[in-house]
Amino acid sequence: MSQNKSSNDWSRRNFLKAMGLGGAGSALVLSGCGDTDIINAVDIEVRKEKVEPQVDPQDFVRPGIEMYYASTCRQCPAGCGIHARIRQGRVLKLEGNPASPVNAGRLCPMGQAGLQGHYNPDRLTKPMLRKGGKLVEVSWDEAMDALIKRMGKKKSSRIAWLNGAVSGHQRALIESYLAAAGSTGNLFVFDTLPPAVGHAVNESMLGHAMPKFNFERARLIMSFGADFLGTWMSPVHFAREYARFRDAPRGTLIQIESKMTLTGANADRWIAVRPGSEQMLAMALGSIIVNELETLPEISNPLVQVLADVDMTEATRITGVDSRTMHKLARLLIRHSPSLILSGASAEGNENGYQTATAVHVLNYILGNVGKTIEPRAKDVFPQLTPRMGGWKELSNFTDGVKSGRFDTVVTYGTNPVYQAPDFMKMDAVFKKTPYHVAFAQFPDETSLMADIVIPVHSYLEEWGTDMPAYAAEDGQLSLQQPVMNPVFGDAGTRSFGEVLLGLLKRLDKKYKRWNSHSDYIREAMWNMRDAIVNAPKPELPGQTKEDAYWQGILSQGLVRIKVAKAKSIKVHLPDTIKSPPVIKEDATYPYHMIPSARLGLWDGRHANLPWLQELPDQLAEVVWDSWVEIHPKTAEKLDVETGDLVKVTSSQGSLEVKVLVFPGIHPEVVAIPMGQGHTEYGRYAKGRGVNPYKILAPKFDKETGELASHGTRVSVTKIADRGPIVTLAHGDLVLESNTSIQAGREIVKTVTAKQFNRTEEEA
Amino acid sequence: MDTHTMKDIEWAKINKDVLNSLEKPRKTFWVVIGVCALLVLCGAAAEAYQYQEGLGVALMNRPHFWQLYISNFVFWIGMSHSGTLLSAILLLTKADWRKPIYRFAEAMTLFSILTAAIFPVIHLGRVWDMYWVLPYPNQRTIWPNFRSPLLWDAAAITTYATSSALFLYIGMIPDLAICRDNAKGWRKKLYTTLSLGWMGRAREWMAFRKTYVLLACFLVPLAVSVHSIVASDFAMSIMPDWHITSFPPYFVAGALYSGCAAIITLFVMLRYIFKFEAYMTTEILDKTAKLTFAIAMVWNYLNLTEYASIWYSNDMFEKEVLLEKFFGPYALVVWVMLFCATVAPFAMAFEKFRHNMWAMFWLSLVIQLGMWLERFQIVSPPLASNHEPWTWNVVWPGAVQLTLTLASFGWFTMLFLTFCKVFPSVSMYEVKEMVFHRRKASSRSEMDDLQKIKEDMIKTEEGLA
Amino acid sequence: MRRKKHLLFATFEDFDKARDVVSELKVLDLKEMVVENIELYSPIEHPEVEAILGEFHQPIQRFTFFGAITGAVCAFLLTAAAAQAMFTVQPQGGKAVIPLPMDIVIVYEGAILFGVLSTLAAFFIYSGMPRRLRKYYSQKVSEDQIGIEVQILPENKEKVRATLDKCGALEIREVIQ
Amino acid sequence: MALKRMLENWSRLRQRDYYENEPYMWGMSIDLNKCIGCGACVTACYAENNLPVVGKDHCSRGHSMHWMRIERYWGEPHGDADIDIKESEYPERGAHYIPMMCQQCNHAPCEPVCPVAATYHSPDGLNTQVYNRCVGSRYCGNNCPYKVRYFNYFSFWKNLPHPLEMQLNPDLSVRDKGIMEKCTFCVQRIRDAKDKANDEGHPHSVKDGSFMTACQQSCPTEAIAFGNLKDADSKVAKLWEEHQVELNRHEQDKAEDIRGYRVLEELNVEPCVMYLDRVRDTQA
Amino acid sequence: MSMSNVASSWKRVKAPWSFKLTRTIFLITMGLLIPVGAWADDVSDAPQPIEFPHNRHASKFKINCMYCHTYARRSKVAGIPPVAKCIGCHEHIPSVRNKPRIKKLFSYWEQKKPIPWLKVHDMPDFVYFTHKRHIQRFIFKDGRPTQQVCGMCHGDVKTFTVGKKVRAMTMGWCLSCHKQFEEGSGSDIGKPAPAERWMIPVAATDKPLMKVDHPQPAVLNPERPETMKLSQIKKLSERLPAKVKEHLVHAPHDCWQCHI
Repeated sequence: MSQNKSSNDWSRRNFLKAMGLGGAGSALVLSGCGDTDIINAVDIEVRKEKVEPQVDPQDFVRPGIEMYYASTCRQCPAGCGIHARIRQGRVLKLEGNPASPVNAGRLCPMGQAGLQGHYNPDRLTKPMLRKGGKLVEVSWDEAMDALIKRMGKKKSSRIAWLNGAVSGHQRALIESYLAAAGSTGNLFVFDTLPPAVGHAVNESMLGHAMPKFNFERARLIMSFGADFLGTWMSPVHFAREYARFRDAPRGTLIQIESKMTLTGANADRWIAVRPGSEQMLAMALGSIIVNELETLPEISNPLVQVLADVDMTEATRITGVDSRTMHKLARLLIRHSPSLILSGASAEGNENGYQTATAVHVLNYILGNVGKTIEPRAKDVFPQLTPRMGGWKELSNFTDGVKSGRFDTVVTYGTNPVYQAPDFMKMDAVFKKTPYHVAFAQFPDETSLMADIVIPVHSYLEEWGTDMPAYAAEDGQLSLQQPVMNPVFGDAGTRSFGEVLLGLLKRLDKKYKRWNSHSDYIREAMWNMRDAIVNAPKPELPGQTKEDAYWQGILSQGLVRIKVAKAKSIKVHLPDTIKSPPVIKEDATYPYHMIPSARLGLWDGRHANLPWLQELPDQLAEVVWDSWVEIHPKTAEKLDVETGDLVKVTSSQGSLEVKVLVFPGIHPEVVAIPMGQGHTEYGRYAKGRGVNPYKILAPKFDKETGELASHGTRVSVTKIADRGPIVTLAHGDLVLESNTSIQAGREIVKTVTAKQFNRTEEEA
Repeated sequence: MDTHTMKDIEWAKINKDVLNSLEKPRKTFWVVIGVCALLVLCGAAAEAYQYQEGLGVALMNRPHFWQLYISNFVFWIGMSHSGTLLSAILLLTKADWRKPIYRFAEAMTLFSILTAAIFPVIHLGRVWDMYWVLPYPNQRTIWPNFRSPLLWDAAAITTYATSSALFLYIGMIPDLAICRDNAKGWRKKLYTTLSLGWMGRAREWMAFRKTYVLLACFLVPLAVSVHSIVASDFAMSIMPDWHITSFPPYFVAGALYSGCAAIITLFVMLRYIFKFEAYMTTEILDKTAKLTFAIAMVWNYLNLTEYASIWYSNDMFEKEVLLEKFFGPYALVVWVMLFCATVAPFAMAFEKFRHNMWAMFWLSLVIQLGMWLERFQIVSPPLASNHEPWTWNVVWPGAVQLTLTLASFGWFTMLFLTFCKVFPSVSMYEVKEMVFHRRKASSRSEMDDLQKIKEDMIKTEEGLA
Repeated sequence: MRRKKHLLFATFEDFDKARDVVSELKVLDLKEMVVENIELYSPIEHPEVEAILGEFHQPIQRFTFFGAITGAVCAFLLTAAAAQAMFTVQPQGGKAVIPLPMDIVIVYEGAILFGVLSTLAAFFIYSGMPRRLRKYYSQKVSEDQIGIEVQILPENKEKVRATLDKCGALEIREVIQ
Repeated sequence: MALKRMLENWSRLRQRDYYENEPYMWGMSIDLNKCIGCGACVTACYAENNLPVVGKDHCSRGHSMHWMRIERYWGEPHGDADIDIKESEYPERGAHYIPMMCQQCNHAPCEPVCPVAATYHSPDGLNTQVYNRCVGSRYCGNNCPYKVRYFNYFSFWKNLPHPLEMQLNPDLSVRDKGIMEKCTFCVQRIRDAKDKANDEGHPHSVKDGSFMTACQQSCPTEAIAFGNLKDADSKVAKLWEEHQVELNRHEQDKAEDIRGYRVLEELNVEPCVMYLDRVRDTQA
Repeated sequence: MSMSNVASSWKRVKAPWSFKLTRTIFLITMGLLIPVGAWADDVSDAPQPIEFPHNRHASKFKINCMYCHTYARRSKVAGIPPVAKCIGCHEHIPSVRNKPRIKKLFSYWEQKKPIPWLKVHDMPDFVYFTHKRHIQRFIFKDGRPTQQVCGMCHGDVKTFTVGKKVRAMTMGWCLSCHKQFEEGSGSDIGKPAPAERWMIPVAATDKPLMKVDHPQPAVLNPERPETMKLSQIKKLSERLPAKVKEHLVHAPHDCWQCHI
C-alpha cells in the first residue's frame, strides 16, 4: 500500500483553488487528493501544490488506477461481504462482494456509510486515562503501561468483558484471553436488535437458533412484525430472498404489526394489531385452521385443546382484527401452501413474547411448513467461531455481577449500554460502580467516556479478522476481514484491537508468543483450517508457496466455506401447551403503547454519527436529522395535535419531548418513536440530537427468557407547543396539510394486481 | 389651475419656472433622496452578503428556483413601459397634453430599465461568470445559447435601454440649450457639452422633428416586443401556468397598467416637490387617469381570459395550480392583488376622484402594489405546486430578497429625482409650442392674418416669376 | 484668400414679424436672397415660416431604413453562426441548425437597435451638430425671441438693414467675418 | 407549402435518429415490484458522486442534494387496483415507493433554456450538465418537470471536516456554490468503461454489464437495470422490448395490461428511464 | 487574486489579434472578475527540491520518457517516478555518487522520505485528462517517436533541467489540436463548422500564452516552428492509416469527455 499522506489544511487549499479558478469559471474543487499522486500541502505564497511520489511502492499500486480489496462489513451483525475501492491508498467506496452468499454484491445504506465511520472526524485518535476524575489524553506508552498493569496479569475470574455481537476469531481471541486471565465465561454479549427471544424459541422447538428460511419456496409469507427488509438480522440477504419471492408466480406477503415497518410498507396486506395481542391472533388463526384443515399433523391433545378453546369474539376484541379478516387470512394460509410464518421484534418484544413466537411456530408446524420453507442447519464445525448475538438478559447478568462486586475490571468493546439501556437499569451508576473500566472504542460514545482508560482502536476497514454472519445464507460460511488501507490516523493515532489483545495474551500465555502480529495469528488460524475448507485455493503462479497461494486466494475471495455434514431434518419439539395470552387492560394514566421503532439506517443508534445516514430519510416518515413521534390521524384528532406540534411522551419511567408526525401506518392506540437519536456524546453529528425512546422504557420482561419487553411500555401524550418546522423531505406532506402525500392525480407510481402481473409475466 | 389660462403663460416665465426647479426644490426633495440613499446602502450590504455566502441566504430552494428577483425584474421592466410608449404614441397622435409630462415619463422609463437590469445579475448563481452570456469569440469556441429566452431578454433590454435613452436625450437637446444659456459654473459646462451647440436654427429644428418622429416609430413596436419577450421567459417553459399563450399581451397590458400608475405617482410627486402647479394641471392628470382606467380594463380582461382558458382547458396540472392560487398557501397574495388591480381602479370612473391629486396619488400606489403582487403570484405559486407532487413546498422570500427589493425602489427614486434636479423635468420648448399653438387656435384673427399672408406670398411669387 | 462674409443678425419678438421680414426680403429680389443665406433662429418649431423659407434636403429616413436592414442581417448572421458553432461543438439532436424562433426575436431587436443608431447619426449629419456657438448668437433666441441672420453683399447692406428696421427688429448686429 | 416542407426537414434533423450511428444510448429500467424503498441507492449515490451532506437546517429549507431520491406516496393514484379496503383507516396495501432521479430526457426541457448551454444532449443520449460552464440562472431547474436538478445554494464542501474529505471521488469534481447539478447516470463510470473497451480493442461496444451505476450496484433487490438501449441484447433493451416501451411515445402501442411506463410521459420529454408497475395482491 | 497579478500575467502574453480582442472584451465586461486560474499556475520559476536534469536523462542518455513516467501509458496520470526507481539505477552509477543532487536523492532514500516535488502541470480540477489515451493513440497506434509525442504538450523536454510549463493548457489550446484531427475524420460531429472557421485563428494557435525562451515544437512535428495550416493538417490526416482515422472519431466532441 502507498503511504497515505493526507492534506492537513484541505479546505484552505481548496479555498485557494476556488479563488484561483473561480474567476476562470470553475468554482469546482477536487477531492482531497488529486489524481496525480498524493498531495500533501500547499504553499500559500507561490500557490504550488506539492506532489509526493511514493518511496518504494508495490508494483500493483498505480496512481490513477483503482484496486479492490475484499473484506467484511461490520456495520451490523449480518456480515455482508464487501469490496473496497482503493485509489492512492485511500478507500473511496464500499461495494458488495459478489462472491458472498449473504449479499451477492449488494450493500445496504449502512454498509455504504461504513466509510464515514472510518473517516469520521470524531474518531478517537489518542488513548485517554482518567486522572483526577476526568479523562485526559496520554501517550500510547503510558496508556499501554496502565493497560498491562490492569489486564496483563492473571486474576481469578475478576475480569468482566461486555461486548457487542461478536463472532469469528475476534470472539475466539476474547474468550481465550478471558480463559488465560482466569475469567472464563465472563464474556457478556449485549446487542439491542438481534431477536433473542426468537432465537430461544427456535432453539427449543426447532433445535437451532437460526434455521434457514426459504422465501423462494414459500407462496405466502405471514410476518408477525418481523422487519426482514429493514432490521431483522440480515436485511440485504432477506431483501434478495424477497426479490426472488416476488418473481412470478408472485408470493403474497402479509405483515401483522402495530407500527408499519419497511417490510409492512411492501406488504400486500398490512394489518394493524394491538401490541401484545399477536399471540392471540396467531392462536385464533391456529384454531380456525385446525377446524378447517382436514388432515392435521400429529399434535398433542392439550395443544389442540388450547387452540380449539380460543374464544373468537374475545380474540377479535383483543386484537382489533375482525373475524372476517381472520378467516380470510386463515383461508389464505391454507390455500397458499407451503407458507412461511415469521415472528419479529414487535411480536416478541412483549411480556408474552416467548409464547407468541411459540404460537407462530406451532402454526408453521400445523401448516406443515417445517422442512419445506423452514430448513434445517448443519452442525457447526467450529462452535467457538459461531456468532454470539447476546441480548438484554446477558446485560442484566453483567450488571448484577458488577453490583455484587464480582469484578474488579470491566472491559467494554463494540457496545454502548449507557446509551442503549433504559433509565431504570441505571447503567451509568453501574459503570461508576465498576472499580476499573477499560474501553476499547472507535468513537467517543457514552459508555467509553465513562471508562478509566480508553484505547482508540482501528475501524473495521483497518483491522484483521474473521467473522460469521448472524444469519448464514449457507452453512459454514466464514468471511474474512482485512485492512483495506493504512490507518487514517497512523499507528500513532489508533491501534488494532486484535494487536493489543494479542499483546496482552502474550503476557498471560506463552504459546501466543509464536505470533508476532495479529495478522500472523489470523493467517495461521486460517492456514490450520485449510483441510476443513471447500476447494481451498492451490498455487497457480510459479514460485508461489502453498501457504501464500492459499492466503492470497482466500483473501481475494473475502470468505471461505467450511465443509459441513449434511443437515439432519428438523425434529419439532412441540410444547404441551401455550399459556393463554395476557388480557390487555385499559390504562387511564398511560393510555397509549409506545413502540421504539428501529430502522435501516441509524439501526439502534450506533450509526447516528454518520452524516449520510442522518441525511437518509426514514423510509416511511421521510424525516431526517431528528426524532419524532408517529401518531395515527384519529388519535391526533383526539389529542388535537398536528404534524410539527411538540408533545410530551410520558411513561412510568420518565418523559420525552418530541415533535409529532401524524402517520397513517400505525395502530390508533400506539405511538412510535424511532430509535437512534438522543445521544449525549458520540461526536458532532449525533450529540444532542433528538430523543432516545429506550430511556423511558418500563421494566417489563419476557416471562420465559427474561429479555426486555421493548414494546410493552405504556405512555401518555400531552401537547406542549404548537406547530414548528419538522424536517421531512416529503415537502408535499406539509404543503397539502393532509399529512399523507398523494399523487394528486398524476400516475407517478402505477399499480397492477398480482393476478394481472402473473398472467403477463408468464406470457413474456 | 385651469387649462385655458395656460395659453397666457409668457415664454420667459416658462423658462424661469422650469429653471428654478433645477435650483431650489422643496425640502421634501432632500428628505426623499436621503431615505433612498439609505435603502440603496442596505441593498448593497445584502448583495455583498449573498455574494459571499451563496444564494441560499435568499431562502430560495428546490423547486422555488426563482422568486422575488425575477418578479422584481418583471415589475421594473413593466414599469419602464408606459413612459416611452405613451410618449411615443401621444407624439405620433399629436396629443399636445403630453408635452408637460413626457419628459419625466421617459426618464422614468430609462431608470426603471436600469433598475430592472440589476436583478438578473443579483439572481445569477455565479455573478462573476456573467459575461459568458455575451456572444464574444473566444478561445473555447463556445457560444451562448440563443435558444434561451434569457438571452432574448438580454438583447431586448440592451436595445430598449439604448433606444429610450437616446429618445430621452434627443428630445431634451433644445431644453439643454436653454439651460446652457442661463446656467453658470459646472452646470454651464455640462449643458454646453450636452446641448452640442444647439442654436434653434431652422435646419436643426427640421432634422430634429424628423429624427424625433422616426425614433418614436421605432419605440412603439420595441416597447411591445420587450415585454412580450420577458413574458416568453415564462411562456416558453413547460411549467403549468407559465406555459400560457396569452402571456405576452397579458404582460404588455400589465406593464402599461403599472407604468401609467407610476406616471401618476411621479406626476403628483414632482408637481409638489418642484412646484409645477402651473404646468401639471388637473386636466392632464384627468386625461392620464382615463388612459390608466382604459388599460386597467384591458388588463383585467386578459387576466380573466387566462383564468377561463385554464379552467376550460381542464388540464390537470394547470387547473391544480389555479386552484392552489386561489385557495392554497398563496391565496392571500392573489386576493389582495385582485382587489388592488381589479377593484380599486374603478374609483377612477368618478371625475371628482380623478381631479383630486392626493387621492389619485394613493390610488396609483395601491395599483402598483397590486401589480407587484401580480408579478409575485405569477412566479411563485406555479413553482409551489408543479408537476411533481413530491417536491411541492411553500417558500416566502427571506430578508435578503426583501431588502434588495426595497433597495431597488430606493435606487430608482434616487436616480429619478437626481435626474429631475439636474435636467429640466418639464420640456420647456414643447410647453412653449403648446402655449403658442393654443393661443393661436384661440384667436380667430390670427388665423385670418395667416391666410392673408399666404395670399400675399402667392402674389409675390407670381411677381418674382 | 476668400472674400469676407457680411452678415446682418436681427432679433424679433414674434413669428409674425419674422414672417414679414422673410417675405419682405424675398420681395427685395436680391440675387443672394436664397434659402441658404437666410438663417432663422427660434425657440420652438415654426412649420409655417419654413413654408415661406423653403425646404432643406434632409433624407434622414433613408439612413433609418438601411440601418434597420443592416441590423437585421447582422443579427441573423450572428445567431446563425452561433447556432452553427454550438451545433458542432455540442451536438444536440432535437435542435435545428438555424432555429427560427430565436432568429425572429434577435433579428427584430437588432433591426431596431441599428435603425435607431443610424437615425441618430443622420440627425447629427444633417443638423450640422455638434458645433460651436456663433459669436453673435443671442441667448434671447432660446427664450422668447426670433433671430434672423442674412448673408448679404456689402453693397446691399443698407437696403436690407432698412427692411429689417421697417419690420421692427429689436436689435440689429452687423457681423463681418 | 414550401415553408411546410422546410419545417419538415428541420424536424427530421431534430429527430433522435440524428444520432443513429452513435453506438450508445444509455437507458434504465426500474422494477417497482422489486423496489422496497430501503435507500441503498441514495447512499450509494452520495458516496459515488461527492454529494454534499447539507445538514438539518438546509434540509428543512429544501436545499438537500440527493440526486437520487425515493418518493413515498400513500394516496392511491387513480387506476389503482385496491377496491375493497379504500375506506380503511390504514394504508393496508403498504406504501408506494419510487426512486426518482434525472430521467435523461431526449427532449429535455432543461436543455434549450440554458443561456450558456451548460446543459445539452450528449451523443450517448445523456442529458449533460457541465459544472464549470454553469452560471446558475436556474432556468433548467424550473423547467424540469421531475424537479431532479439540484442547485448548490452554498459552498457545502466547506463544512466537510478532515478526514472526511479523503473519501471524495477524484473521478469527478466537487461543486461549489452557484452551480446546478443532477444525476449523470454515473458518467465517470461510463467513461471508464469506454476506456477499458478501448483498451480491449472494441471501442464502439461496451459489453453489457461490464459496469454498473452506483445505485444499480447497491440495490439489494436488483430492481434497477441499466445499459445501452442501442445494443439489442442488453438486459435493459430487452426489458424495454418486452414491456413494449418506445423512446418516442407516439411510436409505442402498448397492450393495456402489460407493465412498464415512464413518469409524466404525456409531456413528450422522452425519458430514458422506464418504470415497471408496482404490484399488489388484492386477494389478500 | 490581486489585479496586479492579473496585469503581470497578461503582460507576458504574446497573443494573436483575435485573442487581444477577446481579452479586451473580458476586461471591459468583467473588470475585476478576470479569470486568472489558467495562468496562475505557471511554475517554471518554482524551486524544486532537486534540480532534476531532464536534459541529461532525455537528451544525453536518450532514456525513454516512459521509463520513469511509467504510468503514462496505462493510467490517467504519468506519475512521478518513485524514489526507488531513481535509486535503482543510481546505486549502480558510482561515478556521480558524490554529486550534491545525488547525495540529496540518497538522503531522501535513506530516510525513506518521499521527495516533495512541486507540481508543474496542474490542470484545473474540473478538467479530466488521461495520458493513457493520448500515449496509446500517438505512440502505439501512430508509432510516432515518444519524445515528439510528449513534446506536443510538455515542450522540448530534452532541453530542460527541471520541468517547465511551456504550453498554455487552456481549453482553446486543447481544442486546437483536437479540431485539426477532427478534420480528417468522417464524423460531422466536432468538425469545425463554416461559422466556426473564422474563430480558428483563436482556437488553433499553438503559440503558448507563457513566454518561453527556447524553440517550440509545433502541434504535430517538433521540427517545424509554426502552427500547421488546416490544409496541411488535412493532408497529414489523409496520410494516416485507416484504423487511425477510425480512431479519430473519438477525439472529444462532447464537453462531458473532459468536464465532469
